[in-house]
Amino acid sequence: MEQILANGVYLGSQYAMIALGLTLIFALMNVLNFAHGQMYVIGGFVTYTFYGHWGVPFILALVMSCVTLAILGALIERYLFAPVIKGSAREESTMLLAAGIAFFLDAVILLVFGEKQRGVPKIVDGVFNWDFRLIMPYDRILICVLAILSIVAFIALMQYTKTGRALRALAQDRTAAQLMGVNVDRYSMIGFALGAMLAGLVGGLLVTITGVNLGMGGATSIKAFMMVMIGGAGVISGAIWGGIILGFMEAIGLALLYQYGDITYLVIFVSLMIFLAVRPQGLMGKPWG
Amino acid sequence: MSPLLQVKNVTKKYGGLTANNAISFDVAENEILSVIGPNGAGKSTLFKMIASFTPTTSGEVIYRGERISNLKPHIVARKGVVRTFQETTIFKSMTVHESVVVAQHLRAKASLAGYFWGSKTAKEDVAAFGKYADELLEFLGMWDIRNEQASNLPQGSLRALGIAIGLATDPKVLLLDEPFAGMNHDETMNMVDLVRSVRDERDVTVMLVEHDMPAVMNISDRIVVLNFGEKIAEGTPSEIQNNEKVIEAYLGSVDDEIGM
Amino acid sequence: MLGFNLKQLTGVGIFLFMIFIGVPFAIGVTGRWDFYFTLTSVALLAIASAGVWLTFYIGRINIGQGAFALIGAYVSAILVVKVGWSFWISLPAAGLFAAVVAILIGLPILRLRGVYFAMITLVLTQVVTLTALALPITNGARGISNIPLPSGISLFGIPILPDFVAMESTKLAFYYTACIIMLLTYAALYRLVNSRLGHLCRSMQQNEELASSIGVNISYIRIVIFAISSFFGGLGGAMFGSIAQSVYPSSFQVADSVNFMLNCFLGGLGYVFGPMLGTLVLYFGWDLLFEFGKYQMLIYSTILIIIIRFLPNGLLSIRFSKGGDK
Amino acid sequence: MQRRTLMKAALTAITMTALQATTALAENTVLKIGFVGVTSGPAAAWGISNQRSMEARASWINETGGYTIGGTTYDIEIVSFDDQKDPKRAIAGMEKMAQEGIHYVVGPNVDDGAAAVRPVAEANGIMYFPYAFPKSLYQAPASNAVLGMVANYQSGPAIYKYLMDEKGVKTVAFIAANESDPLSQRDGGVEAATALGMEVVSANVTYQVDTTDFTPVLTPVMRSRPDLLVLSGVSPANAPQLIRSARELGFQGVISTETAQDAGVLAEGAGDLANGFISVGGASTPELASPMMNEFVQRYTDMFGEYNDESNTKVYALEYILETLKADPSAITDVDAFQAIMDTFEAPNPYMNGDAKLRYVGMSSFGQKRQVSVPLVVNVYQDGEFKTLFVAEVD
Repeated sequence: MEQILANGVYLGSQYAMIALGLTLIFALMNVLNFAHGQMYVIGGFVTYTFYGHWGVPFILALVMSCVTLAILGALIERYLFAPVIKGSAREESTMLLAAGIAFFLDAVILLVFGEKQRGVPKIVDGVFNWDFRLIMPYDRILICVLAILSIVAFIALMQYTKTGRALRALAQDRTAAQLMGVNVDRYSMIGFALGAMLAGLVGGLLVTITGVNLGMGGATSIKAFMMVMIGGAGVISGAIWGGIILGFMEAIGLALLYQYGDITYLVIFVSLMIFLAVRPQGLMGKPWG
Repeated sequence: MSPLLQVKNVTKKYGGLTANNAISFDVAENEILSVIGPNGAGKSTLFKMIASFTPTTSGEVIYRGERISNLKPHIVARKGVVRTFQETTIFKSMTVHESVVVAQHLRAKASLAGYFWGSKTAKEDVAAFGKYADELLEFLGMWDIRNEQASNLPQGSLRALGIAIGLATDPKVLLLDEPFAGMNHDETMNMVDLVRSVRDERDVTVMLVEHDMPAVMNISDRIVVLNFGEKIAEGTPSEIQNNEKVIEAYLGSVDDEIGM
Repeated sequence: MLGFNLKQLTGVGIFLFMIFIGVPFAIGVTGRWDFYFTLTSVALLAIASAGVWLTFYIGRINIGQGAFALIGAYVSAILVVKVGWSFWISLPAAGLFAAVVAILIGLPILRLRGVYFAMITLVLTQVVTLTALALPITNGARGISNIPLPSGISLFGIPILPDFVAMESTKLAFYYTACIIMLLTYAALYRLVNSRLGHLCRSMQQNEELASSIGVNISYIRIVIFAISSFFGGLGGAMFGSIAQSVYPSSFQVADSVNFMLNCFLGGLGYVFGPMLGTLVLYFGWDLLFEFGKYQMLIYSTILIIIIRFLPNGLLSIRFSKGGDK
Repeated sequence: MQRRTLMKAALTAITMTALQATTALAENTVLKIGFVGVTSGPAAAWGISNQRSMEARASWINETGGYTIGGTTYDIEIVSFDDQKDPKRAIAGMEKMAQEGIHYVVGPNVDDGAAAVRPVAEANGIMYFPYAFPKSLYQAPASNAVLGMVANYQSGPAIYKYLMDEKGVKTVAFIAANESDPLSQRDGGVEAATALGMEVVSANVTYQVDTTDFTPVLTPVMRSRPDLLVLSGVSPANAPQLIRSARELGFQGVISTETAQDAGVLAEGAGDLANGFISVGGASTPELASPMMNEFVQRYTDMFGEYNDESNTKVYALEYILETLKADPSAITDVDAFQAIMDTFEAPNPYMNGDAKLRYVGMSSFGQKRQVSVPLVVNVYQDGEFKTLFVAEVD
């Protein structure tokens, strides 16, 4: 039981972080960013290159991941999403762009970082073992704490800074924000960069535990979508809840249904579908996102 | 003669909030009845319940002796009670003529498969729809803009388009949601004439929700006044103008209205 | 005639000539026999994409077509291998089964809109893949292989449908079959879009509330459209199973569902023939870039991004600045 | 208008380049060998190690003057097709090979692709060497597929037997990704272990390929306290994480797999925790590698910057094709001749020390010789490299 709880908290915190970036971008621009997972992978590879390969201190490598992704996100928003959103008749068209970017980043990752699974030296050694009732390696605990701190920092940023307030205004009502004097174009770019940066940050954090390979991108995006839908699209607290819920669903599902092996995820997916059918806007979403 | 439509003790609660509390009134055939009240009085919710866009918490709406509340909107529309919306609710990328043709769905005699295969009835339907749309647009004075895309229309024409779409369904009762909002005096007077001619020439009973008091007083046969979800008055325009409760309600809410 | 004008008839004529005579001729001259399969694939994927396009037409983003293609492939394979039906009968059966599944699943999920519907259909694709892995009738992880080629059907001794087993090369036969089914699909789609049902779909796409206030039974039409869409998906999937002579849980997966959707976007959501063109460009384009080796993906995605950057409303928006489907 | 012209120009340029890229290399006649496999996306590692080992070998041959078959010297050209792990694409790839006049193809890498290309390969006279294990691919009436490596139902029993005899292993648990290939391999492994008299204590636990945390997955497996944990069909990406999670959960027993792994990946992903991990490899461990193998590794590293130990098992298919063609030059265009000589073909194995032979096997598994005989080298990981545990033969 303790183990399931701990696994749930650990999975939930990392999932929540992945979902946060995605939901932020969705809230601001109504873009379902298919390339979010690829951004996460790039974050992992950047940290790998700096920390694992060149021996730069971990924290510095993590910062490099954030910076790289923030720049990448800003460029993508400025030169691709913004003009496409302006020019398209139906805003869903951005999905094609997002998918194209996902393919592109996949290709770049393969060419630059190669096809192999990469891992970095452990940042902390040792395993916390409470009488085999609760086993958790110290590096996982550390990453979990860092993830929770990042989430708290992000919420604080959104609540108490000028940028955060502008972003929230933008997410709530684009036109109204414009009327209130928010520079919509600029803050869209900042928001997108921030969302991409979150992906880079969580990629950099998790590379210390799971390693990184180019195949993780697509799968990560899909998981992030599910969390966002559970919580309600475009709602910050929803993303956090979605992450925690999916984390616990996995932890509990795997613990209870292990003897049925193949169907654990089937059960998770089907219950997700039933949940959404009953509550079409997720836990805390506005109807129709 | 029994009334055409009866609202009986209709109540709507959202969680702990009561939007409408035990509202009752009758609508006679061929009258123009307005529902007025300060902001948040529950007018729109009442309309939604009459058109079955939202279920009632308790109470019922009776039309020609049949309960029409808590059904599906398309079923209520089929019975002849049709609701129009405020100006943003239109078919944006259709032309005026196309919108009115589509809106004649209820007049269709052929089945969907019939349309697909192009049966004889379907062809007759299509011809009839086009003809009726022409006639209707002529009647509403919209002939000149029949080929405009709806999203390009000015506000006044959008309102007329909304009514055209509603009329195309051959309604017996037409529920108009703020038909005069945002119009200047001349536009409003044109619209008043239009609504009246709809009633006079097409035998349609009209219910409307409106803020514009002069227009309401001008157009209505009778008026129902809501405040905080309760019905506080009902009567002819002159009765309502002299009703203490109504004056109080409106005076009390003046601050709010300005505050908006 | 049939409400087509001369220009449209000429266009259709040229198109028919191109795919039934022009392409085989060009392949014969250039000797690029491998294009038969690629173009067959394009035709089959275009059928499934047509279904996705149709759900777009009622304002729903459908990332679940892979699920219905997989269902179709399995139904046809099971009917042929385990029950012994002729492939030609299993083909419509596969489509119908997919449609029935769509009705059952559609009832609860079609109430969802926007990204929520997109998401739930994406999850549906995974659910069907996982179900195929877990069920005994689908042979689980081992898939169904060694599916026989379509056998002939004759009525009163007159062959109606050819026997693929007896053929020297099935390439041309599959190509023609796929093209004919594709043409029927798009003819039906065109007809549907331009009939009253299509107009009702458009009214729903633009405003569901208003549509229901004019008496349109929106939930019924949603179900009908979703079923037709999935029927197309089932058809395409079943044909593929027959060409590959095998079906695995991974035969159609999330990537396929996403691609079906991208085909529609690329071609243009406003044009009936958009998904066909989109499929051609996306699928055939990949094959054409084969020579670039490890840069294939990079170039492919770059071109994709450039197209969407400058033609956000799809490829067909070049030619028809408005209303190409009318 | 301007936009359209621009696009047209760009498309023309691309098409032109595409057409030119096929022009030939050198003065020798060119012999094209195909590769159809996955070299992009999540499973890229499988196909890329495959493709690179072929390209490294081909450029080596060409550099040293070409390969002589029946008096003609050929330059070897590897024609690769990325099937994106999609069976539909794999068929297109095989069609492309037929188009290029290629009769010998390595790949596809996965079960569904290998099954899907069979009709095309058989119709066009292509012998193909998949890295997929379903027996139906190699049993009659299937005729054109040759298993390019040791199947898990062959290596599994050998490993389990060794561990029973040497390490006293009695109970075994299996864990597999929830995908066709790993699940099939798990089922094969369970069957083999049961046949050997081992007790299978857990075999139902699976994980999604996108799993990032294996602790919850492994916890119930660990509770069954097996002596041996088999990672069925594990991908090189998941192996280190699984090993790490199992060890961190306190697992003391042996961990093994029947797929090839890369030492570098294990070292980065699991470090010392991977010590003692048993996997199947080619012949690049120092004890076995011939000078030619060492040179191959060197050339591969020079060409692509980094070696991948998975390639050890993947160097053989090309060598088999060329050696068999040498044995009967008419087979270059005639697949029937190839199939005929497969029964008797034998040549020395250049990659391994000792008198190992290249020959076709598979009688006991498939009833016909449709498998290359590569030495079944079972490795154990120790401090960043593989050591040979034992070597066996497949019949």
